[in-house]
Amino acid sequence: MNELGTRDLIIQASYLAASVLFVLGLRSLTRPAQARLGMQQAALGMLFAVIGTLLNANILTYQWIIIGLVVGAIIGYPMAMKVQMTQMPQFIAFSHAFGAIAATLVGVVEYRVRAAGSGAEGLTHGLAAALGLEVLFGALTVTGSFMAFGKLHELITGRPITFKGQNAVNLTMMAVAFGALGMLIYNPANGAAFYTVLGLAFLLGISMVLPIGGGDMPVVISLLNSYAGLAASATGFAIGNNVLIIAGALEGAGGFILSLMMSKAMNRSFGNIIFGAFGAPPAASTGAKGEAKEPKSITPEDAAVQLAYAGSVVIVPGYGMAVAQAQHVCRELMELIEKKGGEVKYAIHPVAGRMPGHLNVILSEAGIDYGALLTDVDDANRVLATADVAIIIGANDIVNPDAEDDKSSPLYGMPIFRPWTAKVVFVIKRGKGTGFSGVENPLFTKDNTLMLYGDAKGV
Amino acid sequence: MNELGTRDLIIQASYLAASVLFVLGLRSLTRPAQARLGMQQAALGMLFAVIGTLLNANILTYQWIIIGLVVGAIIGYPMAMKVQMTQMPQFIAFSHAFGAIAATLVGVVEYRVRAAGSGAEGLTHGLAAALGLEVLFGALTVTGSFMAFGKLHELITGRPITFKGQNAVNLTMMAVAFGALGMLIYNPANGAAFYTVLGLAFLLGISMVLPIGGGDMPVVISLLNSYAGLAASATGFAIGNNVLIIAGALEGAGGFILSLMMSKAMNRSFGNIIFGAFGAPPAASTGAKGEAKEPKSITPEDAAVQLAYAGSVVIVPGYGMAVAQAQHVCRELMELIEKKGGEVKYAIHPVAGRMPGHLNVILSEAGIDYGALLTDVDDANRVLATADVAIIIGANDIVNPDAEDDKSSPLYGMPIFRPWTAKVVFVIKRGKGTGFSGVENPLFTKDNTLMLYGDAKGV
Amino acid sequence: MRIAVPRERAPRESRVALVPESVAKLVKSGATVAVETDAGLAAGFPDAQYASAGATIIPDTNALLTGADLICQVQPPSAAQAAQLPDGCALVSYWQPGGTPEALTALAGRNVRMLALERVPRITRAQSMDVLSSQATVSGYKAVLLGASALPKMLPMLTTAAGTLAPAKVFIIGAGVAGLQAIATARRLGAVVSAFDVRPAAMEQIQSLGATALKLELGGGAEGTGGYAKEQGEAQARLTQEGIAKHIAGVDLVVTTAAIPGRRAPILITEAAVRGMKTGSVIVDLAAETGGNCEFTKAGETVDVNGVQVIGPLGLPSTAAFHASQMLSRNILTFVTHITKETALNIDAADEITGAMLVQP
Amino acid sequence: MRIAVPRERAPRESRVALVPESVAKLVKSGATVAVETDAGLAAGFPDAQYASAGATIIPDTNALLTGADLICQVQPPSAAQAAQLPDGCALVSYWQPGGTPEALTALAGRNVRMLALERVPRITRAQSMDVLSSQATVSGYKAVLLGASALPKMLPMLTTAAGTLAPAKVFIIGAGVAGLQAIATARRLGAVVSAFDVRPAAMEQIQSLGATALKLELGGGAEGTGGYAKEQGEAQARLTQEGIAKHIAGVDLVVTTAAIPGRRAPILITEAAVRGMKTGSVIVDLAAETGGNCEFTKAGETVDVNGVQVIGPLGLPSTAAFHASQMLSRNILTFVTHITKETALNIDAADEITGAMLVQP
Amino acid sequence: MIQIFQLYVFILAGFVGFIIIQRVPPLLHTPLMSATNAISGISLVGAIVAAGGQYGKISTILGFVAVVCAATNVTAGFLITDRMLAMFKGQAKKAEPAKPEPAK
Amino acid sequence: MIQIFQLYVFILAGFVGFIIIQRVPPLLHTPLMSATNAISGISLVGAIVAAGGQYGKISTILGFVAVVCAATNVTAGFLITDRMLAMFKGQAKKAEPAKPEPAK
Ligand SMILES: NC(=O)c1ccc[n+]([C@@H]2O[C@H](COP(=O)([O-])OP(=O)(O)OC[C@H]3O[C@@H](n4cnc5c(N)ncnc54)[C@H](OP(=O)(O)O)[C@@H]3O)[C@@H](O)[C@H]2O)c1
Ligand SMILES: NC(=O)c1ccc[n+]([C@@H]2O[C@H](COP(=O)([O-])OP(=O)(O)OC[C@H]3O[C@@H](n4cnc5c(N)ncnc54)[C@H](OP(=O)(O)O)[C@@H]3O)[C@@H](O)[C@H]2O)c1
Ligand SMILES: NC(=O)c1ccc[n+]([C@@H]2O[C@H](COP(=O)([O-])OP(=O)(O)OC[C@H]3O[C@@H](n4cnc5c(N)ncnc54)[C@H](O)[C@@H]3O)[C@@H](O)[C@H]2O)c1
Ligand SMILES: NC(=O)c1ccc[n+]([C@@H]2O[C@H](COP(=O)([O-])OP(=O)(O)OC[C@H]3O[C@@H](n4cnc5c(N)ncnc54)[C@H](O)[C@@H]3O)[C@@H](O)[C@H]2O)c1
Repeated sequence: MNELGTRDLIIQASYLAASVLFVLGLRSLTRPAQARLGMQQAALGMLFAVIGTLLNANILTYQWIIIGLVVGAIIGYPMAMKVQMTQMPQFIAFSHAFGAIAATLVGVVEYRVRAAGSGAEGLTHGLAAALGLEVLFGALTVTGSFMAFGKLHELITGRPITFKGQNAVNLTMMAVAFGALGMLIYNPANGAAFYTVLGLAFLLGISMVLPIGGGDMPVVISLLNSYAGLAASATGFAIGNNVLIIAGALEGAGGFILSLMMSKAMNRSFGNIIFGAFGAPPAASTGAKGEAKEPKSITPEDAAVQLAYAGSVVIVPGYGMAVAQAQHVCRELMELIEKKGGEVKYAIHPVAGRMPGHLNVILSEAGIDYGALLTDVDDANRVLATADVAIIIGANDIVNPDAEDDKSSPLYGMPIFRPWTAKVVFVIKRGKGTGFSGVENPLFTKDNTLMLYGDAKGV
Repeated sequence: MNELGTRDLIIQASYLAASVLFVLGLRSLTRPAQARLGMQQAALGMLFAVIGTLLNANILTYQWIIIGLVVGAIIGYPMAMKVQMTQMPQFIAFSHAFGAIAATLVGVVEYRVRAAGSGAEGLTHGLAAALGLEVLFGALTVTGSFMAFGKLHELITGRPITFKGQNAVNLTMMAVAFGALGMLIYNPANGAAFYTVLGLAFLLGISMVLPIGGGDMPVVISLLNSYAGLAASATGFAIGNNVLIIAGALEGAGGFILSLMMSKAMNRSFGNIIFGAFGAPPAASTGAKGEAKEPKSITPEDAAVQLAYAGSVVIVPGYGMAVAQAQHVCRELMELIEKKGGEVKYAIHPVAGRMPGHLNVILSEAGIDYGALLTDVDDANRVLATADVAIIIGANDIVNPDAEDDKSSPLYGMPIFRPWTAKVVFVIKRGKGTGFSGVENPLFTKDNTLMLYGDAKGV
Repeated sequence: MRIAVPRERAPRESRVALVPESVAKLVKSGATVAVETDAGLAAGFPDAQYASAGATIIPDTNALLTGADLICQVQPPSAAQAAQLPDGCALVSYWQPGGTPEALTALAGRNVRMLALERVPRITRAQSMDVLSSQATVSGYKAVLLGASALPKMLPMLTTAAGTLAPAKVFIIGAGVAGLQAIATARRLGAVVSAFDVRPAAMEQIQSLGATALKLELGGGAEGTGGYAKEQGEAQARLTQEGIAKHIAGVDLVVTTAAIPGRRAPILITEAAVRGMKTGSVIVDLAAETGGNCEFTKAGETVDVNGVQVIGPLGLPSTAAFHASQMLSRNILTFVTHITKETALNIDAADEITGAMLVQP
Repeated sequence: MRIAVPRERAPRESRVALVPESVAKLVKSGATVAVETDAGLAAGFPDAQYASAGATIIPDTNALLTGADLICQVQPPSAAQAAQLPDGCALVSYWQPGGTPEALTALAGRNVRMLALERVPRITRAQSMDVLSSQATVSGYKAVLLGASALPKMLPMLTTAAGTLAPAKVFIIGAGVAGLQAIATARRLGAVVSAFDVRPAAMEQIQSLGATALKLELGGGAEGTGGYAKEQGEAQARLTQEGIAKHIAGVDLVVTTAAIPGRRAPILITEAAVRGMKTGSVIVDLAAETGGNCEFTKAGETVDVNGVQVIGPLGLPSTAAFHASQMLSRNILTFVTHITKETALNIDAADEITGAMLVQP
Repeated sequence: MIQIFQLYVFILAGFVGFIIIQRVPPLLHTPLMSATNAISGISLVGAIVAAGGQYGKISTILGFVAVVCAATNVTAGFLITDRMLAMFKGQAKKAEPAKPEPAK
Repeated sequence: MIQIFQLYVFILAGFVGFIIIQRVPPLLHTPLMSATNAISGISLVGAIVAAGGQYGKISTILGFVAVVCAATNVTAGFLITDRMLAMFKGQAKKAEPAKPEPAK
């Protein structure tokens, strides 16, 4: 057993601690309640990793390192604190580009050093492969991230930019890049091959993101995350650092699966987003701000998670709920929410449904207590104003703001519920159909309204 | 980069493949539909591992190995194929003891070889630690597994065997064992310490399992699994074999968490099972056959999973369902089963509940279709005879076989449902209360009946 | 064995002792069944159905009874009918209410064994012969319909463009078979239902139907044998009355079903209690037959007390004669099967069930 | 502004035009309200409640009407009453059924503007004044209770020791407001409900209450304006009748509510159809007032056709006078508010709602 | 260095085991128990090395016994697991575990 | 040998990432994106080595830039993540995700 020096032991221990903290931190994200603490642990892990590295015997001068760290912190801090919540995605992309620059630069430095033979070891085939992959993924991420940032921040148009033969060009570039990589591995000393990989990777990053619409950017960012992870892992292989390998692998796998999950949540195929971004731009999606005033839609899963954390919920059932005979499902929903400590009320509008008392009948069929009903429009509106979530199930006319706002509407003058005063509004209906009165409902395009299309049974 | 020989490469590749296959195999167990295929992959992984090992350059003679493999297979095959499903747990324990013997013996051989200096390397402190831990966990598992087998197979009484000062004795033995381990690490050549560890571990295995009741054996087996895994990992450290480390770690962590989950599922605290097994024996549990004719209980989760795979389900509701007002929950259950393609019928007994038509009222409140009701006792019994699962919810007298079998029973002569003709019967009730007539129900102790205690709302 | 089913002659009685379905079963088991013309008509079973079930339809009562071993009917025999019966036959019907000592003497004179349906013991085995339960089911259901029809309110809550209608409050006294069915029916109609019974076990039963159980502090249980209630002590009774009076001041519809076997029904709603109720409230007293649970109850009549209607219905099961007959007939069929042995009558006074039902002079 | 509420004098009318709650609101808004003695009694609103709501109770009709700007009542005025009204006042009440040309002349003679409640246009804004909807709600509910009471069966399915009772089959014709409420009520009681309407939109509405919609192949929709049905063609009508006849042969209770505004109700159940029904079945014809949907219907009577009862109820809302009045009063209150401007009457014939309601001679 | 890497491998593999096993549904707990038991037959690898190493008679005998035991464990373990899982086979078509929020 | 071990570490860590991320609820996808971004700042480790190694001027400059960039990434990444997660804080008390089969 080759015993290690104390210093090495400390370094390795802090690397190990960092790795474990990273894993735990990511794991904490599976439970919203512990996520924040977990990520603070991950940050601590980062600190361990940095300290461990600083102890590295190979480091001869700390001056530039310290200055670099301070400068980085000074740039990063205001960037993180000032950005608005709605701009999060683009700033993640932005910050990400920085990380990728670092990875790429490290690759370049390492290659230079090793090629010059001044490092501890010379350039083996394996090392060349690692470094080549590092700059490939790193550089691709740099330009890709900047592009994503530009699209989201509307520096570049959010619409997909496509031209004829785009795919052919991309494929050729990719082929050439991989060819150069192959040459590099075959002959590690082949500097031209190395820089070809680097340059092409920069171009690839741009050309890959160009044809993808602004709405799909979160998927792209995730994918770039994954690439950055692979770059980090490659660095780890190159400099023999486990923390890099582990963090990189976590990110690589995680980013990839996350982008798959996100595209699934947007009801789009992953391949479609990445490769098939020709033709019409996607209608609307999480991060998109492009199209004006289309109703925002949401998936049942997302809604379910948001409901799980809602304290007070008001359900506004309408004729559609009766048609779907969704009263029992609705009761289940109520029980789920109540189990989590939330409170559920039903706001029954005087003319909901198609006969007087229609919804009373329907809800009493589901055994819902009279006590949970709000039958007075004013009462209901008071409760709605303080509710976390309002769920409109198959109702339309009775929540149409035009009844208050638009004198020319046939609904004008009817007392209505004001669900939009709740923090979030979910509207569950089959499609874009109108209600009994046949008029459009501006509620559906309000900012805090999320549409959940489907039969009313579907939550 | 120190390039490896082709043979080594093959060995390492097969080890890597084995590791990945193990992980994938275990992962497949999270999805019942793929579990079998996954475990066949894991078996393939084992094959890879063995082949990889056989290629090992250090192996000089294959004769004994081949014979050993053949003999092992000959012993193992009939053992696995003949054992009845109900005896699974004890045979897992039994087979497990064999694995542990192997691990222990390997530890002993390795120690002997290294101590004699005839191996590739001498005995370092680390190696001593690894080998010490290996035999500690290995030997503990050997005797522990045999004890568990004995208890389950009723060679030893299933009841906890306790004596005064048991804890003190155990703790002392443990302390001595660890002391010896410490000495061994301090002085790797200390053969006496090594064998002390070995011997005490054997004793500890016995004394640990003695005070635990037959019903809790599955938890113990899982825990022993975990120990065996640690032993394997230790072996891996000792002989520098990754597959051993990975498989061992998987098992070690998995077995531990599984034993925690199982004790949670049995509504007992883990600590309670392992340390506090004094006083009354546990009432009943999955694998236990100890206590004669105690009803078998089951957790809602287990029941839920079994239901998820049932094709035809008959629910027999009784007065208890009305008391618990569980009709809506019951409807949800029905919908869940139907979504999976199962079929649900309700068997309404003429005198179920406390008034004529009581259950009709209750079920119609939940909006259950008249078409799903079986109101004729004979019809219902025909359907029950071919059903996969019968769920008795808060009913008692109407499913009491005494009404048919026992002339002296006050129920004798009443037509009853025969749920026990279904493949499995779940009985949901709050406890061991009797029904209206106040008589005991022998149904509850039938072999295919599983009790699910709790308020009827609890599935 | 020859079984005769006469047409019921009592006023307000529309049921029939055996429906065609049961007749068919008896015929299949080897009995001969004779049915008087139009015996089932009032209950919705025309003669044609009996004929196709295998019964002989006989217009003449005398011809019907001649040679009968067993006579099944609903109402107890009058002295006159009793005297007409064939010697040594057996008669299955209700005995109370309505059976007179004269009729009993007449029966004895003809050597007729009288088996009283209402005396089926309340043991598990005899549940399928229990006419009290089966008919009380109908009564409980109909009582609520009667009350709901008489009430100037609707039972369910309705939110309409013309305001929200509060659900009606319904209170059921006595949670026996009829009371529980009344609870269920009122609940179905959307009313807010509460109920009261002296038996502690009834509490849970009331809740098992989704109603709230009214709890009065009285002290001491009241469950007798066989599920019947026993009479309350003086003080307890007063406390009960007061508790009920307080509760029904806010109630719209009261259905009372409290009975103690073999005695006058307990007075649970006093004059003062009725006067304390809102105008327009309704009381349906199912105990009218045995004196009523309300001081104002007049059997067969509706009394208006300051705008509160007190309804004392009689013969409710006959108002749903079809289903009532169907269940009654099933009960009688099971009992007849119980007292037949290889197609012959076999009345065993030592049998737990038969013995309890024999009416001894 | 002075509002007068006379006591209703028509037979079978127990409703009142304004209930104390509405009176209180009117008083609060600045009006003076005079209520005739015992005007609300039949509906369950004693004078004391009106008094505490701020109304003056006036025993004398003349005194009541003197100086009234607005008179609110339920039934249309007789010619005699019309002649009694103060000059230039306005009257809010039903006009049809019951309004006569003589009365109209008399009203014109006194310069009284007659506002007919049943003419509220069926537009979204006027929903809270729509008395047809609010009263039809009561009728639909009561019709089922009436039918269920008359039926010799119980509506729900019951599994009992005395056999399983099959649930009754109920069929509703016309799925308007009353029809839908009837569907809901029958469903609540546990019946198996089917329904039919000529309007295609009604299909979905029927299903939205958990009932099955009867589909007849007729061709062509039948929705008129304002949600009312238009009359069917000859051939269509025959096909409908035949389809219904076939369906009701297996039905226990039929409730018909089909109406076409301003015309005699369509005959949907022919003589043959009734004769094809089972003994003991019941038909409740809510269209009795306008001639009935069944050939046998006699308004206000129950006809027995071979054991099938055909009930032609009149004035059903009055049988739930409390809730019916409450909704009616809300409708009237909203309308009164609509035609008042700063405490003064402001009847604007050009207004979409008011204009439609004015009865011109 | 090797030991460090071994430690990493051990910890990461432990993590994997931990996370995976946590998600196994209770229905499969018994098969899982059996499966981990089967995998614990991996000591066969050690046993083979011991038996084939020719480190002397005793070692070889012990190694041989170890091989027999471990092989028994592997064979029996995998076969039992397979038998258990075969019981789910017929039902496997219906696939996919329960989802909390049905979307019909 | 080292490379083999690195490969093991890489594969196992990938597994861990895969399994963990799969279970992150959609609600936390955006924070997760941010979190992986923050962790990708791990290239800081490489950057430090490069910057501190004194492999020549150009290398040092490139290394310095790399340190700045990576430090920016780390700082911004973790802070943004933290800010996002802080929004869930108020609700955190109600904790625990949905269970399919309630047992009340
Ligand atoms: N209460 C009464 O007495 C009465 C009587 C007559 C008329 N009305 C009128 O009816 C209206 C009532 O308002 P409301 O809000 O209850 O209903 P509504 O305005 O008619 O809206 C119903 C909505 O439900 C959706 N829907 C239909 N079937 C569905 C299903 N199976 N699953 C999910 N969504 C479904 C429809 O949109 P999609 O097609 O996009 O799914 C539609 O927009 C008012 O205009 C009122 O004036 C009331
Ligand atoms: N239908 C009628 O007309 C009528 C009338 C009167 C009497 N009866 C008699 O009533 C009996 C009916 O049989 P049955 O099988 O329906 O009922 P039962 O035999 O009375 O059994 C009910 C069972 O439900 C359990 N239970 C009670 N509350 C519960 C809750 N909240 N959650 C879960 N379980 C609960 C009780 O066991 P735990 O305490 O262990 O939970 C009890 O064993 C027959 O004996 C019949 O003769 C019927
Ligand atoms: N075991 C069996 O087979 C069987 C068969 C039928 C009925 N039963 C049971 O017998 C019980 C009574 O049946 P029933 O309906 O024929 O009884 P019943 O008609 O004699 O009495 C009706 C109810 O009135 C109640 N009551 C009596 N005095 C009262 C008072 N002062 N205040 C309030 N309530 C009072 C009784 O407790 C009873 O619940 C029921 O619980 C029923 O379930 C059992
Ligand atoms: N928009 C609004 O504000 C508003 C207000 C009230 C009612 N409505 C709607 O108006 C519609 C009718 O209301 P109503 O109940 O007062 O109508 P109604 O009383 O005039 O008629 C009752 C029903 O009978 C049906 N009918 C007519 N002829 C028929 C035939 N030959 N066969 C079968 N059915 C026939 C009609 O379609 C209608 O559904 C309802 O759908 C109601 O929802 C709308």
